[in-house]
Amino acid sequence: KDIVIASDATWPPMEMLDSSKKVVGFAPDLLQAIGKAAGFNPVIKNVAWDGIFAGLIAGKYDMVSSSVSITDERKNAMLFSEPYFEVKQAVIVQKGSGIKSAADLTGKTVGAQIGTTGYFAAKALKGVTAKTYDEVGLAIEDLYSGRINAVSCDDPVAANYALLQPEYSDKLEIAFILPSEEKEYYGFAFPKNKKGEENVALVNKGLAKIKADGTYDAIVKKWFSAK
Amino acid sequence: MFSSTGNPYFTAMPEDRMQFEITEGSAIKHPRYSGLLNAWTLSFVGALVAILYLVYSRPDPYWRILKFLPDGILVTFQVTTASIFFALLLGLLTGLGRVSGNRIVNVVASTYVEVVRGIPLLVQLFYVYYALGRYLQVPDMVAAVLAMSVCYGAYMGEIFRAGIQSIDKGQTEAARSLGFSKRQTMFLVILPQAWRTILPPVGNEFIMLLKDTSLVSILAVTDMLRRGREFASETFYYFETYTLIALIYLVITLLLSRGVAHMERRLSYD
Amino acid sequence: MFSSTGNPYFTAMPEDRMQFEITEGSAIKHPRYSGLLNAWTLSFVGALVAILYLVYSRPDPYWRILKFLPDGILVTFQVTTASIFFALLLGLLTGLGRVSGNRIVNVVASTYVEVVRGIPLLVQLFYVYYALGRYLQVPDMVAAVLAMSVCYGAYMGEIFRAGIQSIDKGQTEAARSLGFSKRQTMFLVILPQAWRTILPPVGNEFIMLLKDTSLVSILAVTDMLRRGREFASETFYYFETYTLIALIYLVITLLLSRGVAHMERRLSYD
Amino acid sequence: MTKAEPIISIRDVRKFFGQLQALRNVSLDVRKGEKVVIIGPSGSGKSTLLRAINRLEEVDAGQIVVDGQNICSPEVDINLMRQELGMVFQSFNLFPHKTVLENLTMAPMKLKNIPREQAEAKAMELLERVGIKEKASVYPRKLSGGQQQRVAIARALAMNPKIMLFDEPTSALDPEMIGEVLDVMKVLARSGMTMVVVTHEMGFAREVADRVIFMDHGEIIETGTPEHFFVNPEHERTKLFLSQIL
Amino acid sequence: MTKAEPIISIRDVRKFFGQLQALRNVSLDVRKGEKVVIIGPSGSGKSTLLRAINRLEEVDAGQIVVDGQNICSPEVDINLMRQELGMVFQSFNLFPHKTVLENLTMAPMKLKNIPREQAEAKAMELLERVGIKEKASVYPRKLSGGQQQRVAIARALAMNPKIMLFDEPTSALDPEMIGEVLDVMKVLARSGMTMVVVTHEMGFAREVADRVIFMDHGEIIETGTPEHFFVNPEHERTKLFLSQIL
Ligand SMILES: Nc1ncnc2c1ncn2[C@@H]1O[C@H](COP(=O)(O)OP(=O)(O)OP(=O)(O)O)[C@@H](O)[C@H]1O
Ligand SMILES: Nc1ncnc2c1ncn2[C@@H]1O[C@H](COP(=O)(O)OP(=O)(O)OP(=O)(O)O)[C@@H](O)[C@H]1O
Ligand SMILES: [Mg+2]
Ligand SMILES: [Mg+2]
Repeated sequence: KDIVIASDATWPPMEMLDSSKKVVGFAPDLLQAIGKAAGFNPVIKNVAWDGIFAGLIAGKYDMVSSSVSITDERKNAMLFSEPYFEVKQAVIVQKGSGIKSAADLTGKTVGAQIGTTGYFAAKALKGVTAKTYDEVGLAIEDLYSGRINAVSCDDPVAANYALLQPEYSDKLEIAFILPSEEKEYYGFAFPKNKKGEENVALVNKGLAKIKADGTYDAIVKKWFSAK
Repeated sequence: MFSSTGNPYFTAMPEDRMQFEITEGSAIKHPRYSGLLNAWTLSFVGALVAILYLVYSRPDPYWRILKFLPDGILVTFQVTTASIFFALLLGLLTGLGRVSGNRIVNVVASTYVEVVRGIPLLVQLFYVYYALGRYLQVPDMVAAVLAMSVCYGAYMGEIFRAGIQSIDKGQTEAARSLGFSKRQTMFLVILPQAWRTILPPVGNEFIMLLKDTSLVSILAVTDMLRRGREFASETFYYFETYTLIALIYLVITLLLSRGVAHMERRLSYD
Repeated sequence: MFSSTGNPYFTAMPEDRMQFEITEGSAIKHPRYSGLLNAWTLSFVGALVAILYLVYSRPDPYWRILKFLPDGILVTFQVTTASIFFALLLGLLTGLGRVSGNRIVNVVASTYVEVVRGIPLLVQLFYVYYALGRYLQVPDMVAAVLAMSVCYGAYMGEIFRAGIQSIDKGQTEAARSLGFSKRQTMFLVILPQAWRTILPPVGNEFIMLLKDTSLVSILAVTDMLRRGREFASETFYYFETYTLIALIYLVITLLLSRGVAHMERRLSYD
Repeated sequence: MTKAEPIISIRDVRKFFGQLQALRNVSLDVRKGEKVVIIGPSGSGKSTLLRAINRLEEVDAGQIVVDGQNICSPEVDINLMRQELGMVFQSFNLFPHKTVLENLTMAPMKLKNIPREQAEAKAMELLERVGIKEKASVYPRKLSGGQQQRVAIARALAMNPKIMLFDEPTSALDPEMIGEVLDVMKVLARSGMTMVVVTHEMGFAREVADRVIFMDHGEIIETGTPEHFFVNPEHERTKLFLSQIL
Repeated sequence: MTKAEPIISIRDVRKFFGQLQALRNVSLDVRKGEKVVIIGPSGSGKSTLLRAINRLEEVDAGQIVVDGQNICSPEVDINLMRQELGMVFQSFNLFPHKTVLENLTMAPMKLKNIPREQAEAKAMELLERVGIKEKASVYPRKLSGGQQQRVAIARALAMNPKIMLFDEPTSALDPEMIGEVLDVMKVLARSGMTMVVVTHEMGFAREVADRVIFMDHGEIIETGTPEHFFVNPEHERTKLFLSQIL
C-alpha cells in the first residue's frame, strides 16, 4: 500500500533534498522504518511549506511529514499521529550581537518560516517584529546578510544551520532556547476523514514498533550524533 | 462623382442564434469600449458587493482577514509608488539612451532593455534580494523597490523611446536651427510634447506594477499578499483569504484602469 | 510643382559631446532595430559565454547547479507549452465573445477579461492552487497550467479580438452575401486572414508566459526556478544559483524573441 | 408600372439610422429579367435600398419579397435566400487568402456541396466569361482593380443567383478600367439576368437599363425609361442632379 | 559675381548621401543684404545646400564661412552660429505645446537670457509686423497654414538673425494663403535682410531677388538676375525647367 507523504524538503536535517533530488533526512528514514514495520510504502513528495496544509486538506496527498509541531490550532484542522520528536524553539543570532535572552530581542526583527511554530513563538514575544519567509533558509540568509537580528526555528534545524554549515557557523550562533510552558513535539499530520483516521492508526502502530525495537534510536543517532 | 468610399457602417443581423458571432452591430458606436465599460461596471460593482457581503454575512473569517491586511495594502502601495518613480527615472534615461546617436550609450541602453526583459521578474527579485543581498546590504523594502524599478525601467524605457520618436523630426530641426543645443531641444521641445504619448502606457505599467508587487511577498516583504498568506497559514482559511485578496486587488486595479482610460480620453481630445 | 513633402531624412550632427542625444543619425537605416539587434547579439553571446565560463572555471557550484536543473527546465517548457495551448483556445473563444453581437456573450467575455487582468497572476495561482484546491481535486501541474491558461486566455482574447477587428468589414459582407452563415464567415473568411495579425503578439505572449511560469515554483511545481531554490536552500549557493538561472532564462527568451522577430518580419513581407 | 410576376417586390420600406431616416416609404417592383438602374446624390439611400434586398440592412417597416419569400421574416433562412442574390460591391471584397479560383469555388463547394472538379470547371467557365481565365491561380492582390471586380462578379455568378445586385461597381476603379467591368455587366444583362445596379455611369444606364430610378433623401422621386430621364425629366431635383452629373 | 564682403561664402562644397552625391562642388557667395533665390527641379540639392549653411547637413568636403566663421570647423559653437541664421521650413514646425507668443519668446529668453517683458515686447512687435498680433495667446494648431508660416518667420526673426534662410516656405500652403506669406517676405526683403530663398514662386523671385540660382543634379548650372533668367536663360536645362514651371 502506498501512502503519499508531503514534505517540505528545506528543513535540514529533518528533511531535505540530496544531490539526486531525493528527499532525505531524519523523517524520511523514520518513515521508511515505520512503513516497513506497519506494512505500507511511503511515497515522499517535495512540497512548498506555505500551503502544505491546504494541500493536505484538499486531498493532494495522504499525510504531511514536515517537522510539523503539534499545536491546538492545527489539531482543530487535522489529525496527528503520536509525537515522534521533541523540539524546542531556538534563536539564532549573529555572533557578537549581544543577544542572550528573549528580553534582548525587544525592538528587534526576528525572522521565521511562515506558518511555523518558530514564527508563532516570535510573534508572541513582546516588542518583537516577526517577519515571515517561505523557507527557513531564506530567513537564515537574511540574518547572515544582516537584514534581520535573529531567526527562530526548531532546534535541530537551528543546530544544523548554525553549527554544521561552515559558512554560517563562522558568523552565526544559537543564542538561547525560547522558554515555553508546554513541551513541543513533531507529529505526522493527516486529514480529518476516514482515510486519515485509518492512516493515523497505521502510522502509530509502526511508530510504536520501531520505538520498541530500537530502530528509532538508531535513526536518531544517525542524524543527531553531532549534538 | 458621388460616393467614392465604401460604406463605413454595418448593421446588426440578429437572425442567427449561434453562440459566437461576428459583430456587425451599429447601435453601439464603440462596441469595444462600451462592452468593456459594462464589463468594468459589472466587475467593479460585483467585486465591491462581494467584499461587503462576505464581510457582513461571515465576519468570522472575512472581517478578521480584512483587519489583518491594511498595513500590507499600505506596503503594496508604497512599493508600487516608489518603484514607479524610480522606474520612470530609469525609463527616461533608458529612452534617451535608446534614441541616442552615441553608439555606446545606445548599445548599453538597448542591452539593458534586452537583458532585463529576458529574465523573469521573480528571478530578478530573488537575484537582487538574496543573491546580491550578500554584497549589497540594503533593507528588504529597498531591495524590492530596486528590483522592481530595474525591471520596469526597461519597459518604461521603451515607452519613452516610442514617445520621443513619435515627435516629428521637424520639431528637432526647428529647435536646433534656432540655436538650441541637443539637450535643450530634448528637454524644452521634444519631451514636453512626448508626454501625451507616454502617459497612457505609463498608466498601464503602473497597474501592471501594482499587480507585480505581489511578487515581493515572496521576499518576505509584508505586502498585502504576504499578510494574507500569514493569516491563512495560521488559520487555514486559505480559500477565504485568497478570495478576499483577489477581490481587493480587483477593486484597486479596476479603479486605476478607469483612471487611465479617463486620462487617455482626455489626452486624445484637446 | 516640384517638391511637395518635407525632407524625410535627417543628418547626424556629431559636434556635441553630451551624454544623451536626440538621434538624427541616418547612417543606420533602422536605428531602433539594429540597435536592439546589436544589443541582442551582445546579450545572447554574453549570456552564453558567461554560462560556459562559469561552468568551466568553477565547476564546483556551477556544474553541480547545471546538473540539478534539467528536469526543472523540462517542467518549465511543459507548463509553458501546455498553458499556451489552452490559453490560445480560451483566447479564441474570448475573442469571439468580445466581438459577438450577442450582448450576454459579449459581457461575459468582457468581464472575464476585466477580472482576470485585474488580479495579479500570483494571486490567481494561489487561488486556483490552494483556495479552489478544496473543491477541485487536480494534480499540481494541472492546477498550474489551469491558472496560467485562465490568466493568459484573457490577454490572448484581446489579441484575437484585435486580430478579428483588423479585418475589413467588407470581407464579412461579401461572405454573408454569398450565403455563408456567421459561423462560416468567421472560420472560413475572417480567422484565416486574422492569424497574420494575431501571430506576432501571440509569440510575445509565449515569451512572457515562459517567464511567468517561474511563478509556479511557488506552488511546489518543480520548474527550473524551484529546482534552483532547492539547490540553493541546501547548499547556500544563492548567488551562484540565481546567477545561472537568470542566464539560462535569458538565453531561452532571447532565442525565442529572435524567433518572434523573424516571424514578424516574414509575415509583414508577403 | 407593376406588371405580372415581380421577382423583387418592395413595399413601403422605411429604414432609420438613429435619427436619420435613410429610406422613406420606398416601394419598388422588379420583374424577372428586368434591369433597374438606381441613381441619386450621395446619401440618398441607394446603397441602403440595395442592401435591404438581401438583408445586409434590416428595414424598420414595410416588407421585401424576393422570389416569393418575405426576406424580412425571421422564419426565412436568410443564408439560403442570399444564394439567390449575387452582390457586387464597390470595393470588390475578394478573399485575399484565397486564389482567384478558390474565391469562385469556395461558396459552391461549402454551401451547395458541389464536388471540387465540378465547381472548378464552372469557375473556369465563368473566369473565361469575364476574360481572366489565365489568372485563376493568382492571389487577388496581384490583380488590377478592374480584374478584381470582374472576379467579384464571377464569384457572385458562381452561386447561380437569380438576381444580381451591383453597388457602384466601377466607382473605385481608375478610368481606364471602368470599361472592362461595364462590358462584363452588359454581356450579363444581355444574357437575361435580373439586375439592380446603383451607378453613376449614365452611358451604361442608357444602354442597358429597362428602367431608371432617381432617389433623393431616402425617397424614390422619379421613375422612367432612360430616354425619359435624359431627354425630359419631370422633377426639378432630377434635373438639377442630371445637370451636375452629365 | 563675388563682390566685397560676402556674409556667406560657400567653397567647393560636396555632400554625399551614401552613393548619391547631393552637392557637387558648389560655390556661392552671398553679400550682406543680398536676396538670393534658388530654383531647380526636385532632388537637385536646393534644400541640402540651404541646410548646409546652418549645418543641419554636414558637408563632406569644401568649406562654408558665415559671417567670418567657418561653420564646418568643430571648434565653432554651432548653437551660437545658428542664432545668426534664421530658418523657415516648408512645414512651419511651430512648437505645438507653446502659444504663439511663447514660440517667439522661448529662444530669446533661454538662449540670450533676455528678460520676459523685453522678449514679449519684441515678440508682439514682430507679430504685428507679420500681421497676427491678435493671435499671440493662441496655440499654433488653431491657426491656418499661412498664419502658422508667418509666426514661424516671426519666430526666426525674434533671434535677430543676420541672415534668413527659407526652404520652400509656401509650398505646403493652400493657394489663397501663399500671398500673405510672400507679402511678409517682401517686407522683410525691403528692410535690408540678407535672404536665401528656395522657392518656386517665380513672381516673388522676379520682384525680390537680386540674383537667381538654378541648380540641377547637385550643381549650380546658371546664375543671374531675374531678368536674365526669365528673358534669356543660357542653358538648355534651365530653359526646359522654366518652360515647365512658368
Ligand atoms: N450603418 C449606418 N449607420 C448610420 N447611418 C448610415 C448607415 N448606413 C448609411 N447611413 C446613412 O444613411 C444615409 C443613406 O446612406 P446610403 O449609403 O444608402 O446612401 P447612398 O445613396 O448609397 O450614398 P452614396 O452615393 O454616397 O453611396 C446616409 O445619410 C448615410 O450616412
Ligand atoms: N538625409 C538624406 N539621406 C539620403 N538622401 C538624401 C537625404 N537628404 C536628401 N537626400 C537626397 O539628396 C538629393 C537632394 O535632396 P534635396 O532635398 O536637397 O533636393 P531638393 O532640391 O530640395 O528637392 P525638393 O524640391 O524635392 O525639396 C535627393 O536625391 C534626395 O533624395
Ligand atoms: Mg452607396
Ligand atoms: Mg527641398
